Amino acid sequence: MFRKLFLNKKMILPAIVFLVITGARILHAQEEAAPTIASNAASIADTVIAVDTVWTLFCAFLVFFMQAGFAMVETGFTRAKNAGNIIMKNQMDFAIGSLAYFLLGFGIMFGTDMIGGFFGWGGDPAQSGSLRPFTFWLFQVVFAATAATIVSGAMAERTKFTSYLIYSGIVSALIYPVVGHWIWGGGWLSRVMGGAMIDFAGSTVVHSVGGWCALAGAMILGPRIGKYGPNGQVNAIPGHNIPLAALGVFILWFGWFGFNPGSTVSGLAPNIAHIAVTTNLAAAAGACSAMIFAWFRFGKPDISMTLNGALAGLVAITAPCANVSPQSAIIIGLMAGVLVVVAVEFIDKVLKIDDPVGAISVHGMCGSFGTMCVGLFAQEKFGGVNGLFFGGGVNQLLIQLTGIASVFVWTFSLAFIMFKVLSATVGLRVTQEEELRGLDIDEHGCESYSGFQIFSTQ
Amino acid sequence: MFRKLFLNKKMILPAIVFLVITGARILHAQEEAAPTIASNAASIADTVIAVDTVWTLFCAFLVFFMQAGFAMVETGFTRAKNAGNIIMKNQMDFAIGSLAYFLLGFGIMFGTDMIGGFFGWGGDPAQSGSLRPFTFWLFQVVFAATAATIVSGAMAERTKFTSYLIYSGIVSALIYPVVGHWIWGGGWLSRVMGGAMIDFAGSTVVHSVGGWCALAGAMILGPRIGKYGPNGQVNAIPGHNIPLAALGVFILWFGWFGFNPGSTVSGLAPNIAHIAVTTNLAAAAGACSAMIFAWFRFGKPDISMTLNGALAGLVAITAPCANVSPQSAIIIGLMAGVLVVVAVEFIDKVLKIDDPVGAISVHGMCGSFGTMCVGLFAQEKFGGVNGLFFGGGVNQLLIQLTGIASVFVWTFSLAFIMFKVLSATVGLRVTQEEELRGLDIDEHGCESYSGFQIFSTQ
Amino acid sequence: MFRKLFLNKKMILPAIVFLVITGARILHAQEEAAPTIASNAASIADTVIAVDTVWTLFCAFLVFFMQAGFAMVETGFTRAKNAGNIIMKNQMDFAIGSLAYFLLGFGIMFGTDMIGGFFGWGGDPAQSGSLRPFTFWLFQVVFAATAATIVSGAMAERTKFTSYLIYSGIVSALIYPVVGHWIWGGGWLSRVMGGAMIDFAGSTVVHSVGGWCALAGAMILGPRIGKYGPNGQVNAIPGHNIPLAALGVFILWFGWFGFNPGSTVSGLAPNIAHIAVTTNLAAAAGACSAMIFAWFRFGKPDISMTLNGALAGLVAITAPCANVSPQSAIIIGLMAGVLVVVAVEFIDKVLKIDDPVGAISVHGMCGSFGTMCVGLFAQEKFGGVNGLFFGGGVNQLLIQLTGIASVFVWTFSLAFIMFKVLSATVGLRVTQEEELRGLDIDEHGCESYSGFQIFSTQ
Amino acid sequence: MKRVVAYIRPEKLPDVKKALFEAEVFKMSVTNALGCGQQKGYSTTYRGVASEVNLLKKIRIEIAVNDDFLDRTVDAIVKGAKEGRIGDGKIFVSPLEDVIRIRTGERGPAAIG
Amino acid sequence: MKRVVAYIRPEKLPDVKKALFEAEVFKMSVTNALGCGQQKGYSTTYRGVASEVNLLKKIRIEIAVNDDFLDRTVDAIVKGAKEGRIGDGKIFVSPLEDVIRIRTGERGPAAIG
Amino acid sequence: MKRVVAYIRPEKLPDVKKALFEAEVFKMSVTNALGCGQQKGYSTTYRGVASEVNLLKKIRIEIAVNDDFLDRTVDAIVKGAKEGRIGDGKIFVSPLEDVIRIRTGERGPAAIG
Ligand SMILES: Nc1ncnc2c1ncn2[C@@H]1O[C@H](COP(=O)(O)OP(=O)(O)O)[C@@H](O)[C@H]1O
Ligand SMILES: Nc1ncnc2c1ncn2[C@@H]1O[C@H](COP(=O)(O)OP(=O)(O)O)[C@@H](O)[C@H]1O
Ligand SMILES: Nc1ncnc2c1ncn2[C@@H]1O[C@H](COP(=O)(O)OP(=O)(O)O)[C@@H](O)[C@H]1O
Repeated sequence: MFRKLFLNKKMILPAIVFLVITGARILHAQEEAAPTIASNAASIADTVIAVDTVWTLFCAFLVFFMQAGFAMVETGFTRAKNAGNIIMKNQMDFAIGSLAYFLLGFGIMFGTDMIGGFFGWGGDPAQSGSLRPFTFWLFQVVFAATAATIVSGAMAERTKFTSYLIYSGIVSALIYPVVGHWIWGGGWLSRVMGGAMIDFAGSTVVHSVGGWCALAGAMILGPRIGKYGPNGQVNAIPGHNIPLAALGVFILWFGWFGFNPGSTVSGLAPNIAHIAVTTNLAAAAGACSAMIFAWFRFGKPDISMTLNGALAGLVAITAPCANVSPQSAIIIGLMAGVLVVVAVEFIDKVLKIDDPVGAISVHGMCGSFGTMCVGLFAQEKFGGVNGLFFGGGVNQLLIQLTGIASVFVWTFSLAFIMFKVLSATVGLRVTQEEELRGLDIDEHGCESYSGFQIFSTQ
Repeated sequence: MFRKLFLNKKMILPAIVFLVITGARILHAQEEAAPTIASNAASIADTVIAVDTVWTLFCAFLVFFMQAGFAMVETGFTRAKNAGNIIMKNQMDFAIGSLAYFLLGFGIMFGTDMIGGFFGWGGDPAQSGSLRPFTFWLFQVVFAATAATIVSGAMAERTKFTSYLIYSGIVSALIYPVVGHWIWGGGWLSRVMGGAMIDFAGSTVVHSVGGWCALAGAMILGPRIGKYGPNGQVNAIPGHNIPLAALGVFILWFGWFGFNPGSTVSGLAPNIAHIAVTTNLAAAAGACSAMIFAWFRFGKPDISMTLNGALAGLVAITAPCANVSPQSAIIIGLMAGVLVVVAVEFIDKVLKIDDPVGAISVHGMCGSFGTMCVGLFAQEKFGGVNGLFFGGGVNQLLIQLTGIASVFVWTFSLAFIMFKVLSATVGLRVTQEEELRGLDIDEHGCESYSGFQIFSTQ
Repeated sequence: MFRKLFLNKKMILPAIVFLVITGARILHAQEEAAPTIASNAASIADTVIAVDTVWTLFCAFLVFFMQAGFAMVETGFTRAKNAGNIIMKNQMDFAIGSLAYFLLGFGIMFGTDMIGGFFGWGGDPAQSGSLRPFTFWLFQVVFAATAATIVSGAMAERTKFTSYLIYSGIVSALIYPVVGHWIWGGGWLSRVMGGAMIDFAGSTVVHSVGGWCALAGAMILGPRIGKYGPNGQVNAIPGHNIPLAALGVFILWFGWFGFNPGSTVSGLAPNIAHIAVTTNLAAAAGACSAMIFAWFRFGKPDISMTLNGALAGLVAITAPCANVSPQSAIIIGLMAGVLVVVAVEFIDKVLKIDDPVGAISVHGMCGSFGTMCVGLFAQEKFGGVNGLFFGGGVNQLLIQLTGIASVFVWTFSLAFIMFKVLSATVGLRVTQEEELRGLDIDEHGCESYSGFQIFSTQ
Repeated sequence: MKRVVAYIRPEKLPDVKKALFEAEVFKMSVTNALGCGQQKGYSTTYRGVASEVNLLKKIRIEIAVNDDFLDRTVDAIVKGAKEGRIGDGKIFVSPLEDVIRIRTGERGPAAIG
Repeated sequence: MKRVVAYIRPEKLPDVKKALFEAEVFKMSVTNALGCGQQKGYSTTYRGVASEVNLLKKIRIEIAVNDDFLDRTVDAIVKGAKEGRIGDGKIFVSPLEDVIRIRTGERGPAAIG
Repeated sequence: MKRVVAYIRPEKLPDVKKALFEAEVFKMSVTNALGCGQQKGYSTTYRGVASEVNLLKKIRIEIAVNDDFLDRTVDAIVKGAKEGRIGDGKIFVSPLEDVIRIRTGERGPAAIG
């Protein structure tokens, strides 16, 4: 449309209408003989909004692309016979989540505050602060979808497709938006104990919400057939496509450059590069420490643990990314990398909860850990408060812990009830026969790798 | 080059020459003591151009990346023995298309109007309106390549490689640019029946051109061996890598955020986020409705149909994305999702045209459908006219239908003649032996999955 | 954080602190009654910095994503039994490289010049010229990581994991930064023979450094078992996943749009689109000429050579991208495409150096070739000097050749010593048994394609 | 009882199955195999290096039959698999001493079907 | 000596291996196969086209045993593989004339284990 | 006629093929298999959980030969496959009653080559 503008001056294009209404000031400044101080100021303001909008949109696009990353990680870490099913779940939770968040979720998250900060009501998706209409919604919907999609990995290879679809709608329309309202939408956690919980880009809001839903789901579902032996021994069920999983991790890392720096919702924010750097260093550190720690624990540098380590660093830095120094980011990443290995083993071997991709450890545990780190490593000079290690005392830490705990209670309880109800009604788990044969055949009537010889002894 | 600028002040860099010539106003504003209103206005104008250029380039990069999406979708939906061949076709149509569109296509599309709007001549690729030189060409070439690459999917698994290369050049140098001229380059469809055809980002210009070429090609080629039984029964030839196909769809969806919002060719356009949101909602709705409709029709939620559904939503919203409300986008997406399932069945079972990836249905049918929707759902308040459903009468609808029909006639006829000529000269189809053994071995002397055991019973 | 700003005006957010300190001018301009010429100029300057920062960051993200491209290309072109290992190497060289370049490398590359331009010392990663703090570091680290990751492909399928980790640290902390200092950090090659070496985006700095390290490594390692027969015959060891390799090439091509145009480090640079276009055309031309030349040489259009051809074009245009015309870019690409095929054959069949992915040819040879092309094809009107073909005489060509040669000597020598030392201490190569069984099992205790039937006769 | 093993062209599997079903042989086991015989292979070039591939994809069918079914089984395979060109394949017949149906424990000729 | 070939359900392989180990049969070779028998397959729809899949994934186990090991081998396989449902599989026993251990050149019954 | 089945190390396939060609045995069928024998497997850890893999990749070669070719076939396989280490594999020889060339319908010893 616009592209023709300069090629065919005679044409009166609908696009021009827009320009006349809102974009005109700039053109005027260019075309007319006498710009004034005021017209310049107006043009500048308009340009600033454009830069903020362009930045926010691009970051939103990158965050959208994380859906592909999750899909690849989850597919790669599970078995070939369920590959199509997990792909479908990843695509559909975004599709359903988009619609649910448009129709309901956004309103709850950013609407007028109700019942003392508990939830919002009536937010309009077009409402975008000083950004262009709908910019903010797009940025938010990709976050909501991230929270939703985390769960599919933990519940992979045994969950009924229909139940998963229902779950997707509920989490995007209700569970996530309420937490979002508490912390980002002006709810009670944004004004608590004389301060505000700091969760810059969503270690808690997004990741731990996903992680705790995953925990509830995986607990209620029970382990995959063959995961735990009759005498309690733990069996490995290796993923079928490590290169695909690694591609997924690279895509996620790439997308995280939208996730964290984009959470400024402003290209003029002076700290966007700072955030990108803390994000990158934490991921790098997480990969290193997870690799080394796994090497030490299991004798070999485990690939899937190292990949998880990078994600652990990313999840952990998500809350503190704007408030800590790059050096602190490295430390946070290093700790997250170790934590994720410990957490995976603990959940798998002690709790005996079967989480095929480590979603609970990566997103739930490391998300909470990262949120806590704000209370430890934050430095006032980056624009917030000082954390415990920088002389700020324990107040912020307590706020953070309050936030972590409340989000856990809300999310886990609701998710638990939801999955129990689904289990009792639609049914949450496929039959044993279907699980053995693979969900691709029974749920979707197809094979994901038609023609390939695949050993399916598990 | 530039990066050294601030590190080594003494160096005289070639880059500086640029700055002096065109970028200087800004630096002046900063360095000199006395900015004036005029210098400020000039700096603002320069910044605005930069923002528009940055936006357009990034969107162009995303659209480029769609090539990877198409390659993955088409590879995933066909058989392993032809995977390398389809990859090659996807890479080479972009490579050849880039050169052909540089040397010829752009000139035809955006050059001076000839014979009353039928084609253009002499457009210079550097010419970029108010954008920086070459910006516009880059944005256009990735669109041209999209149109070209659509065809490879429909003609997959049996087309001679040489013929495909020739086809690529012709479509990028001639068939596509002419249509582009009609609608975007100031040709006759941009001033017809007292109005202008509205095809904001190319449901018709790009997608249906690709779709109708695909239709002509698939018709002339005939079905793959084994696709239709001797008594007319229809056989399924499943794709070999659903996760790869799904990755492709995610990449395409991601790239579409460049395709549609980028078509403003301006980061200051106030509706870029609006467009991103209509795009996203239509895709989500298309996936949902295709899944539900396929579930209902075939008893199971078919994965490949659902993936096609998302693409159908994206293709359909491409024309109306800037002129309709998000709510209308959802409706358009829902309808496109159903349409694509019906169309795939119709083309496969009734017309008995073998289109392995559904390109004709997704791009041809849904592209035309989406273009028509402008005439139904457009709303004046978004900057264009009112469509039929919003009180605007049938005029715009008739313009749209005229456009759809003329593009069909032009594209299908030319493509038909081209493929017939290719068929009679170079030969369009590989031998039966080659087709059975796979095009990878016979056309390229290689195997795509060396070492993997692959059953090749089809 | 910022996102709440406009939703809950009462909240005092940490973010505001930032705004007050640095971003305030803009807001003031909007909110206050009387903007002045000076306040407008300040706002413009701030916006310009923001645009440059946003541009540079996005390009950096794209370059980061090239890591995924390298990982996929290298995985696809090697055997299934080593897929996890190569993935690990690609991930870990980025992780370790990030930390090493943060702690040491950046300081050497961009610090105060020492010993007459040989290396730098003490550069601070936050230092970013006129960009926001840390922007420049992020852009640089992804370049450093590109150089590092090139090597893994050439040394694939037989290198000990531990040694590779050590190598990664050394190249990112020392070998690369020194070269970077010479050419980009104000070192001796930036003021030599009355001019400066021109390597706009790093054909030499990045690619040939990677290529020459790869050469040293592959020479010392020796060929894979079975690559050369007892009587010197050359055997093919086909890659296991061509679609993945092709995806990698598409990702690299996509990332290159950040690599080259982003090297302006400025969104206001008037030539960003020009650079994107030369980049694209050279890649397209490289793919075409490599395909045609391989067709002619080997009788069939070899897929992996064509993919290499596109990369060859990209590598070759990286140095001259800003200084040559699009037409010259096509010629450079065409030559690079032929060169890469010749080089691959030469290295493989004459030198008998086993480079599974062609890294030495693509990055070392074509990188040097492209750097030389600046001396031939540069045109003053694009902001630099005139090359030989445009009447500028041989001076620039000689400077370029001096640069190419010095970088070769430095890089190859250091890498040679380093790999020799590693070989004598930690050991550079896995045992024959491990190599036969695959590095995935022996180095990482896992299989990359669990369940798939894979023939491992090599 | 006999064990019949046939190596056929992959793309002939549907036809062979159909021919077997028509001959009322409903049970079989199929594996994929690489075969080397009179049929010339093909040559590939990977990155400029040529290599001869003379192991071609084949399908291996294994069928246990009672003696009275032997001929029609062999005939059915021939009917389904024959193209008259080199590479059509071979059928091997060898003695089978016992068959056990795992589900029921049945043994001998009764268990075969 | 006998050659025992069994087709079993893939997911039963671990159980069968365990049962064989308990019966002191430590050697075997395993291939995957597609089987067609009494067990009904399943139907898939791909892009709206239905197709019947009646070749189901099976595991083929091949074990060479000395005559005195035959019964316990067969029993162990049955024990490990039996679910009592259609599709459990079959065991085929045929004569084996000679065995050669490649490493040592040993022949006959001594080479089998 | 005899049916010779050999299980060998995958990486020995080219050598075995060469040895067979030298012994003028040009026909064979190859499958991949997993073997379990004296050769110890390896252990993997996936996400912290160790597991023993004792099914190792092997190549299965099946050759039908006339009686007078038996010895040189066996010798050629041994020659090509022997490394002298555990895991070298086994050769099994069993009777073959009939061979049919699908292309021509030829039967018996004449059809084998
Ligand atoms: N003596 C044999 N032993 C084992 N397999 C054989 C033998 N002869 C043929 N085959 C198998 O049969 C396939 C077809 O054999 P070939 O000689 O090419 O065909 P034809 O018998 O039609 O001339 C071979 O690829 C191989 O798998
Ligand atoms: N006569 C036979 N020849 C070859 N394979 C057979 C034969 N009968 C059964 N099989 C194999 O055994 C598998 C199980 O057979 P099926 O008849 O389904 O089970 P059951 O014997 O328990 O009824 C089949 O899928 C096939 O692989
Ligand atoms: N009795 C047997 N039955 C079936 N396959 C066997 C038997 N013995 C050995 N094999 C096959 O031969 C391979 C090598 O056997 P192994 O005992 O490890 O070697 P070696 O004979 O050199 O000691 C095994 O992996 C298995 O595939």
